[in-house]
Amino acid sequence: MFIVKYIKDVWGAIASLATGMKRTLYYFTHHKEIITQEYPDNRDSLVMAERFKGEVVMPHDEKNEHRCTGCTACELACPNGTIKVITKFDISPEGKKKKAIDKLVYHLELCTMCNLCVEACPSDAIKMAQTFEHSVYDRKQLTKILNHPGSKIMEGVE
Amino acid sequence: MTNEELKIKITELLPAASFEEGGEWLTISIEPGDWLSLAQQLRKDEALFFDYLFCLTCVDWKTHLSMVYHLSSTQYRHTIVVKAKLDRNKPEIETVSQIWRTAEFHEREVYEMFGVNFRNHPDLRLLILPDGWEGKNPLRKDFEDPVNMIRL
Amino acid sequence: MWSLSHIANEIHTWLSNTFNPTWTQIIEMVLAGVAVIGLFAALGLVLVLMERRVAAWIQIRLGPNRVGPFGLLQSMADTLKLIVKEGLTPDGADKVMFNVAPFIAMIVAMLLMAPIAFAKDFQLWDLNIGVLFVTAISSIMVISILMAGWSSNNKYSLMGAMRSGAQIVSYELSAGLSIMTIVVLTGSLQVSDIIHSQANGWWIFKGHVPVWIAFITFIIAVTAETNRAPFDLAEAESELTAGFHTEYSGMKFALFFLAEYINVFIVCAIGATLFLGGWMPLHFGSGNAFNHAMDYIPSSIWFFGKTFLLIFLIMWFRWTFPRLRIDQLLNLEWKYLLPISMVNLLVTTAMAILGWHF
Amino acid sequence: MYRQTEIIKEAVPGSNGETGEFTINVGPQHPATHGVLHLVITLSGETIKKVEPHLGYIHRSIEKMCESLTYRQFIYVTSRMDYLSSHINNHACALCVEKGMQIEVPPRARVIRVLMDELTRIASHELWWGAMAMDLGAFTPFFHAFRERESINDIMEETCGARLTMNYMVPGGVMQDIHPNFQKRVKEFIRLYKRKIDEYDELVTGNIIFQNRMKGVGVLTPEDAVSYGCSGPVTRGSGVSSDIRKLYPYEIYDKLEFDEVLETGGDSFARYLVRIREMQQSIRIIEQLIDQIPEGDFQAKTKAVLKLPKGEFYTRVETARGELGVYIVSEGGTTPYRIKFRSPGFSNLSVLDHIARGSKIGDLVAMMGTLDLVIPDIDR
Repeated sequence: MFIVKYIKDVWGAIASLATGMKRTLYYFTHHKEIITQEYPDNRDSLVMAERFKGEVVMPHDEKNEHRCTGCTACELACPNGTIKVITKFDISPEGKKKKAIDKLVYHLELCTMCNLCVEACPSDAIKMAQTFEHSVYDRKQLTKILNHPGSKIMEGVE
Repeated sequence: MTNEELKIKITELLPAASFEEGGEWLTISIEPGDWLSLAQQLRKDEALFFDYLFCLTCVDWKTHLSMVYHLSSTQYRHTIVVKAKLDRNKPEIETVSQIWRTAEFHEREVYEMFGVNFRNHPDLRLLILPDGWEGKNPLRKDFEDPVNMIRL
Repeated sequence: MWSLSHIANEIHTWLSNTFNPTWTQIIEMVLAGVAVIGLFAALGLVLVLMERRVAAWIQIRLGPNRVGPFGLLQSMADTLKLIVKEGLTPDGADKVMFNVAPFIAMIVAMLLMAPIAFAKDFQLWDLNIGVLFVTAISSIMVISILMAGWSSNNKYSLMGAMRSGAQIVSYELSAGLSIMTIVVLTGSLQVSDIIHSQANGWWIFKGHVPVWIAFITFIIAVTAETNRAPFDLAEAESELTAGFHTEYSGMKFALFFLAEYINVFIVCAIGATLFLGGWMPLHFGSGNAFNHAMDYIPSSIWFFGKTFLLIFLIMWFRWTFPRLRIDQLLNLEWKYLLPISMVNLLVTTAMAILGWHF
Repeated sequence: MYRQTEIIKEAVPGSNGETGEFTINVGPQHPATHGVLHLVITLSGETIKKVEPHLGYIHRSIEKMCESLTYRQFIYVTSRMDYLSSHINNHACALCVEKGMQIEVPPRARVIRVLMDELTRIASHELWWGAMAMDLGAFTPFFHAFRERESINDIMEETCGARLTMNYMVPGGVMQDIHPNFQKRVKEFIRLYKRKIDEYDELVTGNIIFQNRMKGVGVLTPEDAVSYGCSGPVTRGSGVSSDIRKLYPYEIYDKLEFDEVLETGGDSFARYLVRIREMQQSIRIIEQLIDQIPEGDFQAKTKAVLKLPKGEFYTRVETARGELGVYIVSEGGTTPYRIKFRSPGFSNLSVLDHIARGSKIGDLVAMMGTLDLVIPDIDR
């Protein structure tokens, strides 16, 4: 009958709306379900995943030595021209010329964190750091030189 | 149908067609003039029933352009590739947008990216490039954009 | 006692003793105006913050909590921002209409304050057609929306305004009819009479099913009339970007924004007055300890408590439901709400004549 | 000079006096387009007469870019096409290169890849669900969807090192082995998901307003769906079987038990249901695999410089939005000679004009929601 169907429609509609309202009321009253992270305040307790790809860094040991041989594998692997290896020739104590890096220029503003350079590196000289707060006021600051001033290649890395 | 059966069937439809070997699917090379009639038969023929044009593109071979159509049938699940060689200076081919509606957008894309003129296309305008685009077609091999293209 | 009516009387007595009657009248009018504007500002700030908090908790977020303690000053900061912002008038706009529209929205909202009883014997103007006054004035609201939409010279605005026009004109009917049920039961249009008729129990308890239906219809209709989700088709940001106030910015936008919240407050106040007994405390039976305990709560708290409960209900709707489509919106009114409320009014009339309520 | 100015010039006087029709620009900046899609709509009152998409606002010419990148490098660019199913895009490219090089992928890598694909699919559908509800005016589901999506992103971050554009696939396998916590975290996610899935029905699916907004809106017949080249949930909502995972199985999909979700309605509600049920099928696939990850290498031994033999290679995969085709033409060098991405969004968009005609402007939003348009995927 028309009237019965009409009333059923109205009742069904109200019931379906009430179900949704019950669910939102649940969340309104249960504040432990809140998932907001108050980001700049929780910086101290923030744990980044150890594999997080934030920027490329070159680890140096306490003697200010790195593992980079200047082979330009990372430069070739990079799809965006982010890395530029500038090499020089060191004269070793025996008088032999040896290729070494002068500067490893890294353009953070071009980097897409694809990890291909780290994969390509034969001597594990570079790795990804977990930093992510990269914003600066001047774009020039994003161009970084990865090897520290005065650093040398580690003994035994070929 | 297997590739062999398709080959026999298509040779019946279009004796001038030649076949390329080595691909995953049966690849047919045709002249641009034969395309519309072949397309209609491929779509209409009960045993072939190629109703799904899943890829339409063009390749710039520096000497010529070649249109590539990937066709499949939702009923029989067989797939073929049709290629048509176009003149690079004046590329023209008949549209298939009334047979497969998806071709309308894809042909507009090929039109602006490669400059292929689709005859009888209902709405052959620029789709992606801004209006009033003058200059070469971006996906051709001799396209140069000194401002926006970064060479590594 | 520190009730609102007591304070008002104190002020009146002091003024009467100090000035002559004409000056008393004028000063009292000015004071009332200042109080209304003050209430406006306070309500705007509170309701915006409340809306954001309700939304946040429903959406498993925290909501504003940085500006001031518990984010209480957040809406202050927003207001400051809106005041400082440049109020643009588009080039092709009808400048006079464009600039007048938000003020009309505001004036309408202010006028609606007049017959509302905020506490026991605390009312600006207890006119004998109070409820009719509210329904009549609230329909002027649509004119400001239409002016805003038309004068903006923006098609989104125009569509929003037209939608809003169709919507408000339709939903006036069922809002009016559901108000009529209470008027029929009370036998008076005066707000104070309606409240006093609920001294022995609110209409929502006394009136049985017809009043419940009228209450639901009323809530739906006023949600639509104030352009709140799920009936916010005039704004509908995913369809019309911002509807009729797309082109507004700065303080003119803020006035529209404020007017929306004030309207929500007013319709909820009307709803609380009609169905939930206004400032009447909750009473069961007569003369027992519970009723006495309830009487100790000041009447203004009762009024605002009920009003904010209804406001929460409307906010709860907004953050739960998707938006209707324009034809469904009109279908809902003309095919469901209007017939239901008409039949309901008939039933209520029969009930009132036969005295089937207590 | 540009198209846009012309439209505005023509559109300001607005209406054609005789028919009462007027044009309106939806986008390129509009809340419902979720990106820089520009639709020029011809309206008569509230009724849509014509929808004309204008594309190219974020066209980056990825196809041209890939012509100068090597076969290892070009995979990362494809994350930027359909950024919501970036894993699956990368997977398609890796598969195409492997097909050309005939690299045998170790079984462990295959399983990891499929697991990641399905997680990506769920994440993508979660975002779609929230965004679509938001288009219809319900804001709350968006945040509830993000709760589940974030836990997937956390899993991705732990194993792949990024949340959205991971670049985890390499030709021959995956870049790194899965994180030791991976299995535990995925199981936690499945538990969370199963607890919350009913809420989706309570909040959205069962809601009478939502159903009225969806049912009978944007009806697409099976014939039109195929003719317009639609794929993915759009065709499956019309009852056309089009799941590449079932029809042309790649990786290990032929050994897995899952159903191809089909609905016959063809309207927006059918497409909605397909996606909701697809999420459950993805959960089913993950449950089958999560304890069965075989031991072994995660990457096949490949040469440092990859050179595809001369020829043409085409792979089809099922992304969250439909069929993605990768067509590589190789001249035998280290870079592709020509590469074509057959993106699902481009074909799905072309059907919008067809299904939107005659419906209300509010329906257009619902249709765009259920077509699940991702603009970078359309523009490439």
